[in-house]
Amino acid sequence: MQNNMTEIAENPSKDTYYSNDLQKWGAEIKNKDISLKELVFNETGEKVSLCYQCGKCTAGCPLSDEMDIAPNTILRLLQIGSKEYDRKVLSSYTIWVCLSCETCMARCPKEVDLPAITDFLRSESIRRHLANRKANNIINFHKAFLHSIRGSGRLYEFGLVIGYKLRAKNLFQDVLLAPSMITHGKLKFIPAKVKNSSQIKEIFQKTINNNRGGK
Amino acid sequence: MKIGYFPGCSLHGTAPEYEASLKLVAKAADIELVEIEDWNCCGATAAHSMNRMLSIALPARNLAIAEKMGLEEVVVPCAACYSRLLFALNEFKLDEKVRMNLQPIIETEFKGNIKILNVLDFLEKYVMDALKNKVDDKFKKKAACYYGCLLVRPPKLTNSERWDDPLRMEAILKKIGIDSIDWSFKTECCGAGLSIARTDIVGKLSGKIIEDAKDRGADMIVTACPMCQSNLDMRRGAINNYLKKDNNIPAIFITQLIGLAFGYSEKDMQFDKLFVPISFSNNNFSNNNDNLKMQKSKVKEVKV
Amino acid sequence: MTELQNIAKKLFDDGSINLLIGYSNNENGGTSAIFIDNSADIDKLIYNENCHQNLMVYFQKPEVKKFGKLAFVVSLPGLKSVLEIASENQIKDGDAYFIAIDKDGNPSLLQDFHQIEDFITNNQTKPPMGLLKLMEKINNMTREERWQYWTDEFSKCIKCYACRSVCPLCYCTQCITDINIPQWISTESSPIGNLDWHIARAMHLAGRCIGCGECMKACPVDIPLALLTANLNKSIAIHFGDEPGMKADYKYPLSHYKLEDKENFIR
Amino acid sequence: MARIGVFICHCGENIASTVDCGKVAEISSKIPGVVFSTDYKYMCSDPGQTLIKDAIKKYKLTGVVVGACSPRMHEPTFRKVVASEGINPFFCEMANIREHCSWVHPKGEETTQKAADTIRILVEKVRNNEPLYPIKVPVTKRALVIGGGIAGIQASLDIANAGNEVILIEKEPSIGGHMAQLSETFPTLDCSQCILTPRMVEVAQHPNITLMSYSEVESLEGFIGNFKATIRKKARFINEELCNGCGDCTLKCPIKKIPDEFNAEMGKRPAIYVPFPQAVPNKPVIDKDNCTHFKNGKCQFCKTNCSAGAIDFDQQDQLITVDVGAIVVATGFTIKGTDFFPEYGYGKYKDVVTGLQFERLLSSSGPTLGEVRRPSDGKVPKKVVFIACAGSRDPAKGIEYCSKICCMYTAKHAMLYKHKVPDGEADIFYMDIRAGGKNYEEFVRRAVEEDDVNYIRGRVSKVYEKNGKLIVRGVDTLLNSTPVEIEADMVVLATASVAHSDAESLAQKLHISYDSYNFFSEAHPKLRPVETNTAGITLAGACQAPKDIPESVAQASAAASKTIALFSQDLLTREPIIAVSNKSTCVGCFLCQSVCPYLAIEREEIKDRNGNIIKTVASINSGLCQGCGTCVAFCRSKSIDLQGYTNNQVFSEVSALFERSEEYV
Repeated sequence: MQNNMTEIAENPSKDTYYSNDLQKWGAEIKNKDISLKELVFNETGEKVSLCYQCGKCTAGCPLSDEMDIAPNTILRLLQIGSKEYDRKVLSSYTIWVCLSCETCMARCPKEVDLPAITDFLRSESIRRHLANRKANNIINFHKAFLHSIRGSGRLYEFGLVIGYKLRAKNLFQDVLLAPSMITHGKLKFIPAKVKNSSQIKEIFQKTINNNRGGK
Repeated sequence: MKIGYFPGCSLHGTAPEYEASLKLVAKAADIELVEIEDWNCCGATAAHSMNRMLSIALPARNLAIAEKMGLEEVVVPCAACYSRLLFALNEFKLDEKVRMNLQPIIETEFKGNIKILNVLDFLEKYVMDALKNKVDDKFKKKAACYYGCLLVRPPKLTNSERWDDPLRMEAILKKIGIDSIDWSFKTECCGAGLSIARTDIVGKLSGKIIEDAKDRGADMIVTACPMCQSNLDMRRGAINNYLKKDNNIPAIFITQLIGLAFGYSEKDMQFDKLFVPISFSNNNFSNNNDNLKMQKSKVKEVKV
Repeated sequence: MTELQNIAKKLFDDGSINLLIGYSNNENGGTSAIFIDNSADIDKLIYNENCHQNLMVYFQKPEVKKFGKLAFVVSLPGLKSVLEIASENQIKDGDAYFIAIDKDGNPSLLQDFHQIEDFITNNQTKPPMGLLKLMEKINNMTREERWQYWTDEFSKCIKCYACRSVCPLCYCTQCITDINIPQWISTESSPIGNLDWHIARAMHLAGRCIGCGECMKACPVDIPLALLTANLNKSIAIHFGDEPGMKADYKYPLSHYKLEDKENFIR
Repeated sequence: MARIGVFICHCGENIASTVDCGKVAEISSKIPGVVFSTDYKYMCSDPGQTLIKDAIKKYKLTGVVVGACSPRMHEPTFRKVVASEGINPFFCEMANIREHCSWVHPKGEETTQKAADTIRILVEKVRNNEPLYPIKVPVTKRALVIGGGIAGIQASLDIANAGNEVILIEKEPSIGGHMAQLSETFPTLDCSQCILTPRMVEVAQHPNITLMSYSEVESLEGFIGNFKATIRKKARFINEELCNGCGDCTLKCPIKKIPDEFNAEMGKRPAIYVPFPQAVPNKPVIDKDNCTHFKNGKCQFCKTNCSAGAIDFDQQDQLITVDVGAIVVATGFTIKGTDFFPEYGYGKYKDVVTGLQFERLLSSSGPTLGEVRRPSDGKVPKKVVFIACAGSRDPAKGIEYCSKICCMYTAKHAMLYKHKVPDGEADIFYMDIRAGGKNYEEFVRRAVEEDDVNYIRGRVSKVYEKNGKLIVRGVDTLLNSTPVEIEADMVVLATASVAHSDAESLAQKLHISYDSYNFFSEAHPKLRPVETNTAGITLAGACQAPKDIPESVAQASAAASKTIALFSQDLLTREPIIAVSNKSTCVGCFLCQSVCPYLAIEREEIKDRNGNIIKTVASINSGLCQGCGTCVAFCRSKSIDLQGYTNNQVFSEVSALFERSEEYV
């Protein structure tokens, strides 16, 4: 278990749990003629051609200076639709550091739903084993989070933090916050559980394994 | 009057004061909050980052249970949960594929008739009227109303009219005699989604928010989301680290203030749960030295 | 003397009217219209639940008009048709007296359109349940089933034009079906000719029909004709929110544009 | 018995490459009544026309069907041909086998068959045609120009200088429009008022022009050459004949703090005011809503101080009806507010202004007498950020189209600012620069190269205040999409140009069409760009779409020339395609009257020999009727017929469609 965890921590794309539908979609992915923008359209209904590159998304993005590719450039790369650029998009750090704060979408004069596109790009990035290594922490956190609710149906913060630390191999971050959280009654050691936990597991089973991630 | 209630993990975890204050406020307004039976986590950012259908199915199970319980409305105090539940409901209504596939996944019948209220909707609809004549001099403090992202965005989903400069919280606070400042960071992101994985980002984003509120003379930041509140309240280490100075401006839940207006004590409202202390019992903030010291020492330690 | 006869007598006595159209018993044990031109015949005047014919149909007949001062015994549908033809410039305030019968069978004398409007507002009745049920049944049919239903119904039509004759709103001196250059509607009772006629009739009454149901009662082969116009009225009310026969200055929704009219219903 | 000739045109290859014209002629020859049928390469050419004339003579034709292009194109040509042979021109019909067949269908048997069907239909129509004679109507040689901006002024002067009367109405107290508000104009930087005011004075003094300021169109009836317009002359509470324009009243008014419309609400004005010093007419107006006298009757300062005794508090709106022959609509545009852009802080921060407000700050007649000073504290801004497309090209929150003038005026603003504040900095956020006009591109380059204006390609996401500065958060998409934060002293929004809020109701009053943005529609985007679909009404300036000054002036002159051409005739010839009512079968329900868009249906009382009214029937005014046929469709008793398209003709056309028999094909 620990070994597996470590290996995945180093390269989350190798995590078969979130990409075991690869076989199912393998045929389609092999079909190199479908460009990422067409996939984006099929899966999210969003047309990247609507974007006229005004840059308002990037201008409003609270994290644009953390990103390796600016949000409007992501759309531009998708618009061009070459294999090289598609790969560049999927292996960008941008799609992972995005906070889903929806500012880009709310400000966009053409109402391009960039957050929805980003959500899809994330799952596609994992599916194609292209996720940016710099994003390992973020991906590990998401996985730890889902792992936590897959198990108990609800978020168990303490467990989440421990699980994440194991994945991220960064045991000491936040440890300083924990004692004061405990004294303020904000961290519990015993997980709250959903009674019908098998149903939650079913939901995970049926969605993660049967769905591409988009629409 | 009975209304459904979806606490979400935060209110049972990091934000017990939010739950306690909301429940007492509801009680004061003669509303019974009925917790959705056996509810599960909404999936949060993690679910929609990884799998869309999962991000719909998890909230939909809760909504389906609420419907089954005969509830017509459900209050979702956590803005993040609110957004996810609303998203799931909306996708269910608009996307035929979702409608067809959802039932077998959640194994519960779901019609999509339920109404979802965020905490501001709830306060406006059921509490505002009961707040008449609750103006109190002790509230002579300036509030910076902080909405964050998901109460207002995406505007099409939340139906918010003034999503870039909302005034709803201000209007509610006005009812209990609290004046609010006009500021620029009402709906900026606090960075909650990366709270654990990129604490430095949280420090920066939340730092800017706290700085502006402070600069414009706010005495406190009022929130309506446990994620926002916990970032602004608990992440002072990272925030002060970014701002390169200490800040003691508290971040409090709107329900805690309204609870006080209804006559509950600060203990009832669990003011002790706040990392950065605040008190309305005298005219000054109780600048608890111990607490400040703790904040400072933490800053140092994190720097190492 | 009944109250009704009293009112009629007074009208004759003070010279207000020359002709009164009302109901009397006929030889077959039923009721039919009676044309009274002097007070001597007033004792034949009756009113009971069998008196359903909409007597306003006689208003535009030249033989009636030549009498000049008129009075009509009318119940709710009759009064609605008065307002409807008023909105179509066929009757002016003061052209006739109306002895209105309320839902309890009590008569009262109405002289102007305002009184009629008030009477109608105060005496609203619901359409018969049977009719509504049938309408709902037909509306729930698929388009094909509906087509079949009406094709079957219309196949019974013998083109007697009784529906036209009893309708107070069919007052054209030249009916579309009487025109032969060009021959819009074929005169024989063929399937296509029948369909032509009933569609033309329904469309001409859309948004105007006041729902007296006389067409249906007069039909010798029992085609539920009133359903067509009732349903068209319903559509018009949904889109434009207006109902015929309620106001004398009714603006026919299909010919009057209002700024708030929906324009997106045509798809 | 009809003797009909059928002439099928190849239109070069246009028809012949898709339709077998010879076969169509052959099929047509078999239609009963057709005595001659042929095809020819160019029927509209001289030899083609001769061919028709010869056939009419030789075969004694009584009617002609030409299968060719759209009747819009050549119906007059062929009707003239037929008329020259002594046949009533309305016995000539055109079957459009080009637009309706060859251009829209592939080559093939079915297309040929459709062409043949089209011919057969028209043959049936001609068989039922009746002779019609053109209608002559007189022309009132007086024009109504609506709107006294630069377009309306230009059109009025042009029409008046040609010797015609003009009534110019303007809804504001003075003519001049937006141009009077501008500081200097691109690309020459000459002073807007200096070039405009002489024209305004010329209007006021022109013997042929009647100027009605503070007036609006109430309603319009009639048709080309014969309009009847009702104008509401709003009460200005000043006796204009007595007023000598001394301006004492405006100085004495105790109310002084009303936002000044002329200065785009940057300055203040009294309740009795002249909009600007060069106003024409130079007569004040009382703003009733803000006047103390009208509020509580307690003040009459203006009246007591008026030496001319011109103040008249009892003045009422007047309705004036005028007969005019043509109308030029030049109502201009307005600026879309920026309330829908809360992220730019307009209304919240005083130093975020619109382009028009900045224009007033630059203008020597403006509230700062031409010095650029920020509204909040009167300081000279050292850094100004201009945001282009603040509303335009933004389907989500603003408007979809490009407002066209903003690129140029923003360049001008930045340039003028730099001239006035040489040590200041000007940044312009833009998406594209649209400078397609004479010397426009050069002008923009001048701003960049000579005046050091900094263009940043990218959109601004948010403007907020911090420490007394406006922080403009944008992006530079030419620098790898780097976020940019500029600390500005002032922000100028190039807001969108939109139609007036009352444009839709004016269009409905005038019976002209308008587009989804409420701009008035031209009759044809290429070939009839100044005419509306309603004959006799033309458009000038930005009421049609955003336009700059040269374009507005050019269009105004074009509209004027259309009007002058109309006025050069004494009588107008109209096609007799009008509705007629059958008074014997009409029952007088007047449904037709309520649907007639031209108000052409009147009530006529039919009387017996003794003068008693038997009935009231519909009667159609042949001058007003435009032959649209709406009344025909509405008449239940079929008592109205449209000449040239009678029920019988249309019925026989439709019937002919069902009569395609094997032997023809």
